[in-house]
Amino acid sequence: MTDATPARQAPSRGLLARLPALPVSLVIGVLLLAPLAVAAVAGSWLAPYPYDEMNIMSRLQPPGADFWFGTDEFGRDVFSRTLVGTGSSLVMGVAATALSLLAGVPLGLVAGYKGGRAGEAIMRAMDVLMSFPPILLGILVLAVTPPAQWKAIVAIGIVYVPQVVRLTRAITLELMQEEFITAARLRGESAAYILFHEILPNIWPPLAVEASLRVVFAILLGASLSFIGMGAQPPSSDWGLMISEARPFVEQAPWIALCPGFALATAVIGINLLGDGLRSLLDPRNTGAH
Amino acid sequence: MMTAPQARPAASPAVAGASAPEPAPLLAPLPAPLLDVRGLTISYGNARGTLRAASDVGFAIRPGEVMGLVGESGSGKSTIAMAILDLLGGGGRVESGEILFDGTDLRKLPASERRALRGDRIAAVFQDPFTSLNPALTVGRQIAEPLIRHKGLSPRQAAVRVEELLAEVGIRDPRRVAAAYPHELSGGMQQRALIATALGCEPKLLILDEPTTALDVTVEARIIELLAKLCDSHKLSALFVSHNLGIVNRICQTVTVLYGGVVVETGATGRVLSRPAHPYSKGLVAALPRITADRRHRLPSIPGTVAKLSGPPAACVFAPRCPFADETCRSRPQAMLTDGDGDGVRCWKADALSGTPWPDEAAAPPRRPPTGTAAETRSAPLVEVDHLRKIYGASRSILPWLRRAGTVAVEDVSFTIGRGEVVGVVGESGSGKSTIGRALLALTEPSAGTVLFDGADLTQQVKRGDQTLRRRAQLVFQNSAASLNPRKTVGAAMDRPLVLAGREDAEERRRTVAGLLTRVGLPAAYADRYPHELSGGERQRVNIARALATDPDFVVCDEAVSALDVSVQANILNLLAELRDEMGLSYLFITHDIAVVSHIADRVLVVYGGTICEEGPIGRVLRPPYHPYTEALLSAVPRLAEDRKEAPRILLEDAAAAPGGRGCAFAARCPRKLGTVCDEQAPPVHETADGHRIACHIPLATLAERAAVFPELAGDAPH
Amino acid sequence: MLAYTLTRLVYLALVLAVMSVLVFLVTQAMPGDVASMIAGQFASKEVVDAIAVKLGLDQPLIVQYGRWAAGILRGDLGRSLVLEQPIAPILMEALGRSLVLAVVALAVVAVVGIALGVLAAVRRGKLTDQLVSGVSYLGIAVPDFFWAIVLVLVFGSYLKLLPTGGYAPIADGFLPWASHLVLPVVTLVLMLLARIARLTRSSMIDVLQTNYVKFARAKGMPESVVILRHALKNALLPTITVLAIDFGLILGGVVVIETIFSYPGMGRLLLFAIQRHDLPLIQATILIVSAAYCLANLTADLLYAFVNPKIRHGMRAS
Amino acid sequence: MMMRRLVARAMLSAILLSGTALSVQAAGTLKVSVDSNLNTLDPAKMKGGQEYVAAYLIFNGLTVISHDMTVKPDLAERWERSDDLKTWTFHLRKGVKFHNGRELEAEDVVATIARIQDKATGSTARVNFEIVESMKALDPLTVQFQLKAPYAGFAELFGERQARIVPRDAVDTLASKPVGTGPFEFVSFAPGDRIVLKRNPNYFEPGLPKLDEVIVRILPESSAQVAALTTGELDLVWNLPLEAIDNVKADPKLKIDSVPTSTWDGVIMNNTVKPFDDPRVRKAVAMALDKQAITQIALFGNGTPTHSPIPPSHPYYNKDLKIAKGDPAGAKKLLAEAGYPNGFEVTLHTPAGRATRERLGLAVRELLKPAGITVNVQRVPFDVFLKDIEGKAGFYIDGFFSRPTIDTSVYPWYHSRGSWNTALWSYSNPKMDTLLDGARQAKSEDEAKALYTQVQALAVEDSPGVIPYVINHINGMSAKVHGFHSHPMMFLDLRDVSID
Repeated sequence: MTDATPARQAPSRGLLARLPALPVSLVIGVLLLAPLAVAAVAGSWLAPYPYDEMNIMSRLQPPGADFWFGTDEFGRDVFSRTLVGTGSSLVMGVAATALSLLAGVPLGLVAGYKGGRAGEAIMRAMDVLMSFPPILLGILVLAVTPPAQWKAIVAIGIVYVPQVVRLTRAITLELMQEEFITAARLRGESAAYILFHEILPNIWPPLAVEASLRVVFAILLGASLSFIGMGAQPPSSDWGLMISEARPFVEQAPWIALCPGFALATAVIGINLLGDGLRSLLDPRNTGAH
Repeated sequence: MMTAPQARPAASPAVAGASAPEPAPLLAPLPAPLLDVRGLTISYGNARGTLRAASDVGFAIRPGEVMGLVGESGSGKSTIAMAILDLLGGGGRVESGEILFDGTDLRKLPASERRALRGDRIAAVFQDPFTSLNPALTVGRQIAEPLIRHKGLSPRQAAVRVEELLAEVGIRDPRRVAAAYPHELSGGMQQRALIATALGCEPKLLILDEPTTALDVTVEARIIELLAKLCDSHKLSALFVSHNLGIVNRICQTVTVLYGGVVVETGATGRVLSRPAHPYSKGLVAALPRITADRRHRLPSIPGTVAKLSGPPAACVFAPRCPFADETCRSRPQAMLTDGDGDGVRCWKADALSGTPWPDEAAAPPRRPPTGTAAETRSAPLVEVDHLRKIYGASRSILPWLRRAGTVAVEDVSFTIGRGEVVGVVGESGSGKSTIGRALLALTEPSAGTVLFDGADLTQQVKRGDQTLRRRAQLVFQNSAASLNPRKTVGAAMDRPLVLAGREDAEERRRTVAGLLTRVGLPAAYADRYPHELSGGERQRVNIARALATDPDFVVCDEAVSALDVSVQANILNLLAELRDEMGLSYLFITHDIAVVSHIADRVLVVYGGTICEEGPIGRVLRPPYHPYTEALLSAVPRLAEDRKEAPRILLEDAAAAPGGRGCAFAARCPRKLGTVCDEQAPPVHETADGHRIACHIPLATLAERAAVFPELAGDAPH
Repeated sequence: MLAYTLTRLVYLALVLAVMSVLVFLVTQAMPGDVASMIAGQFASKEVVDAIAVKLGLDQPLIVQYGRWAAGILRGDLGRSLVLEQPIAPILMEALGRSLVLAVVALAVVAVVGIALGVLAAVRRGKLTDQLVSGVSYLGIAVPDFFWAIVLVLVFGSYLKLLPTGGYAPIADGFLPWASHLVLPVVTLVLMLLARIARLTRSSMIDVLQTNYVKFARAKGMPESVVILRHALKNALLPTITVLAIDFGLILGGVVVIETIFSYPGMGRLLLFAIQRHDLPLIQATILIVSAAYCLANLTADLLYAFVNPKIRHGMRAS
Repeated sequence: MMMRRLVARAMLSAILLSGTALSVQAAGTLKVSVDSNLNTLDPAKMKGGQEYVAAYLIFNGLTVISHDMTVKPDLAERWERSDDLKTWTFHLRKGVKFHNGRELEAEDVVATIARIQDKATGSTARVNFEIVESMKALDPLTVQFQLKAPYAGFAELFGERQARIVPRDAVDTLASKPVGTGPFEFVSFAPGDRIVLKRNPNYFEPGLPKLDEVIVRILPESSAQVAALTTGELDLVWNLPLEAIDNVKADPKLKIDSVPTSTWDGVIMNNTVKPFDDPRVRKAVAMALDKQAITQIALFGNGTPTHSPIPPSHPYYNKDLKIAKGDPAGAKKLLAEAGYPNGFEVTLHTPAGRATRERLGLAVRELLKPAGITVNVQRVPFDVFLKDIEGKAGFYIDGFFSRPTIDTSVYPWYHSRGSWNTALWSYSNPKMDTLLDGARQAKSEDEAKALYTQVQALAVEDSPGVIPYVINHINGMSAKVHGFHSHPMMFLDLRDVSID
């Protein structure tokens, strides 16, 4: 054998050995997200104060030794609130994305694989959904019932279903042209096998990248919905809600808005980098960012 | 201006001693080379290491000379062309060497001056006309650009010149074409437009990088003819990069053979192709399937895969695959041995091997007598295709402007395939040959007509969910990479058909997979590998092994060897022939390459515009009487034999086929068209006793009067 | 091109028809009702019922929908129950103001975003590229409302340079009009710029690797011609699409930004309608917003087709 | 006579202004902001404070509640009441013209009130005029009302916000093109953006208004309001957001003006819904709430703790009652008595977008925690709040504007047949009914004061809900604005205002 065939990567070689080859953006992304993940899980234990404890004597305190990031108009510790709010804000994005994937991937697979009337019907339904601007669709869904965070999650999930369906369908259609799918049909595989064993494993890498970016949009949309009062409800310390509530005090006490704002930006940058890293990890041929 | 070199410059000082010490006395002073490349070394670097695309490459092109630069994929031939143009991309870098153009080293010029030369003194035509023209600009504007830029023409003057140029490259309606966008033109027209662009500023040197590879054979023939004419009339020098020895033979005076980024042989085209000196050249020429060769013979092939270097060669680059190699070859790099005629070979054994042909592999087992005799085929056909018709894209929308009749891909095709018979389907792109293959496998539902497999309607069975019959008909694809799921190991891919066949014992299945791999000539350990870890030829073997796993009777090979290099292609063809003989398989062998089909097929269908225009045993089809299309097709095939160079060729118009009309599909391009009868009436089928059928309005007797395209085959069919 | 346009228009009409039913049903499903909203806190049941009868809210849904849809087909968007005015002029005014915002913001985004994207693609991997990428990240990462607040803080509260809310009609003079637009526009630009720059960059990189760009270089064209004439025209196709969609988005109201800057555009009109439970206004607003969004999408596709000769000629709907 | 004087004045002003027309025009424009969009400009249908701002600029009532909370003549220059307090006769001012040029007539008054009485109009003032048995125009300038029952405060009812007198021939277009008799004429309304008004040259109070033009801008964001005020883009911020007061105070170019009101927010407990049907539970909640702290949290101190809608600034205020200081221990004990030794969990609804009430809700949540009551705060859009929460839910935050009289401030909420009682907390105590009915017919201030003192004590004892404070009405303005006084009813009175 000459060296024409690429060196084999033994499956036994662990992730650790490949670490130096990990994309920089992935590493930075993970580094940014790790503390947030910790905060999301253990925020209420780590927080120096309960997130909802009011203290009238120390309201609107600037950042200092007692309150690292100051206090809000109720004298609640902004740092503790931001910390505890991590869960709410991240869950919003992750859960909504998971929801949109859960609904969108099967629909996209069916639309791409079956085509015909069913596929057409699915795509036309998605067209209608996509004819609403995303936040409007969110508002519309939420306007039907009193706001609650889980409803915001459902709403955001619904908002992003069409995109997931479209992407899944597009990849499926592309894969359907691939000859290994033809080969599977030729040896008499069932539709289910082809969908789940031949197509799905090839869909998930682009879907994973897409999902990581979706999470970003979902977090931001969630924050936006909380911001206009249709997402998380007080006294929750969801970041979007915190920023919204901080608006009237932005001049006297900018820290109330800035702290969750920075946290949000960190999360979004982290996930973005993670997504970019994931992309280059999963597709070594990739060159330009999209 | 430098003076004419006395000899091919020594490739490197260390090797100088090995070359001929004194050049042969010159009878007439050779003109100074227009392009003189010396010691060119190019490498590509990325995070995973460096790859040497060219090592110490040297050659020269004299004024008015067309030099062929040949080699298989990965040999570095295109890289060298790009380096001359200073258009290396993707991390490519010229490490060392000189590129002397008209005596000036281009590498020493500032970028702006090199740019000024490009398109003016040195022009280029690239491989893929479909992507080389900017889709957003009119063709005329793109041709005019260099005229305005380099010659200072006004846009109005340029427009006039553009029409002249288009006319010169054989475009009949220059004004319309100049105003058109690229997608409105056929591939041949696009390539002509690119050639017109290249000619615009009257360059001295043309760089032609596989200029016809993406085109159909008949179109290719016309473009080559045009290029040859232009080089002659404009006294152009050209560097002609190609993998196709036949074309090189037709257009080039000299040829340089590359292997692994190293020049292994150079010399006059006729000499190199008829009497190759380097073992690699010998192998390359030997492995080419020939229309006129004895079909029972195994094709000689070159074992192994193409070398890729990461540094200066430490031994003969070809040694690992060379049947003549010994310890010396493997221990030191080879020097270029040159003689005064400009011939050179990089093999110290060249003289000793002179006259020694590329070795045949172990004497091929005598081929089982073909079962495809007419009588036998009709008695028990495996596949019966009856009035098959397929229309794509028909639409019955409620919106009147969306209703479409659709495009006819296959129009009323009937034929049979006998058991153990190999039927070739030859046609150009868009002829419907792949659709026929897919319909046979029930991968696409016929719009009309039936396909019977072993007497049963396969399409209906599959529709009912019965897959048993289908497993007996398999497919080997063109794109060996796309036909394997990248996320499954070879073993897993081959295991599935066995599972589906109800074989429950995993260990037994594993043994079967190992057996199949061995059968196609791969180590059983390959079962654990992923497709991207294999080379193209290996992947194609896996594809074949997988197709065999269902224990089929019938395999459709859809351009199964087209994407492979010549040396690998021979391997696969041999394998397919062996399997047919051992397992009694029937093949439908779909290809655009007549040489390949003539090598393997018993019977051939020549398709054009979705219809069969000629059908018969291969020996019959290759001899007159010909269908006019077959005749043109055969005459267009580029071949090695030198005596064919001046033979009359039948050149077809570029016009795209318009199938689906009432008359003969070929009427629009037919050089022997009788008149409106061809346009308006379906041609009658002339049939002879041995199963040779021709669909043409021209009487059989008249057709039979034509001279044979391959006189060496003259006489009656051997079987 | 004509057939394609016609087909798309038919689709658009269908989508809007389906959407109108959907919007109507969803608004009906909303809690709270107009009659009690109008009757207010003192109202007894009879009062609420009386108002409901007066407004025709007691009729079967299908009748209400039919009346509403017929009105829209006649170009009558109905009357706002709360504002007691015909909806059309109110909506058109808000749409006009959203249009101003969309045009100005997108003009800036298009010019700056494309320039940055091209620059980054041409200088790929160099400092400029990394700088543009970094700035892009900031734009994407920080939510629009956060930018808005920071801008209010800096330019309104501290520097006191610019008005932080409201809208001044152009009749008040150019300067007041323009100054009121600055902050919302800057926020929108920050929000959209990154995406446009990144998109342009990546499609530019793709195009720069095509054969026709290589061929243009082989013709000896200088880099400026290669980039501006050969590459940019093709690289802009996806960017144009996204710009048109963004246009539709802004036209449809950027609720959050309009809220923060008290900008009386479509977004706030919709929020107002939802909060006041003004069903006809909600329905009309959503319908118009969605129609605008769909039209922008359609325009994007048509524009794409128009710029791309391959589709312009012999186009078919797909 | 009148006509000639007006013409003369108009000519005079024209001459005076001609030289400096431009600068005067500019100086005479007051830009004022309100914090929320206006739904309607039809006074009968108005419900929000920002709408009342427009009502008082464009319209007049028969009477007006003056800055000292007493009733004064407005369109009616005088009125008489019969001794049984059931027949009321109002005499209209002569020569008052609507903005459309038509003169005000008694029939307009009749039409206005009839319209408010019509259920289909949906006016919140309808209940006020249920007491009217009949009415008629005796002559073009005299209108007489016959009441079903004696009612001493009838004249004050015409100072109520919705009871603006409108021209009977222009009622259909009031919502978008209001025509009134007020100091300013309507020019244009861009929903969500602004209302433009111009000086009414025929206004009946001589020399008023002083301003030429008023632009009411709708700016919901408090930071935008304050920023606009600082940059001079606004001259006056009506109902200045509480959190912005310090900023305005700190700016030498700005000033604030504040007045105590009887506008209140309340923690409403539905007396028919468990567990609040038990007075001990309600009492426990009241005990646990520290009203001083709540005033700090919700109002940043810009209000006064109170017992009932009667504000501490009012002479009838019961000074003997103590303001609750917050006694979670006592509350716990009471809860245990009521059968909740471990407290309970309850959802507290707050209307979304009312910052003060949202803060009140969160304060209640915190203050009830030590008493063992777990409160989940749920924000509800205002329309849902009106339909599904108010009067139906068990526990929520609500709030009400100042009413023109003590009777209208208290009776509807505390009388068992009071219009608000059933729609709020369904409180019923015969003793309270007797006290309130008595106060309505009180012949003297002292008698009334005595009765209302008892009413307050009973309200605290029964605690149908907790009224923690009355709010100060605060306006922020540029130092260039002169002659502005905040009105305890939160009206925007711009008649005397001028600007440099």
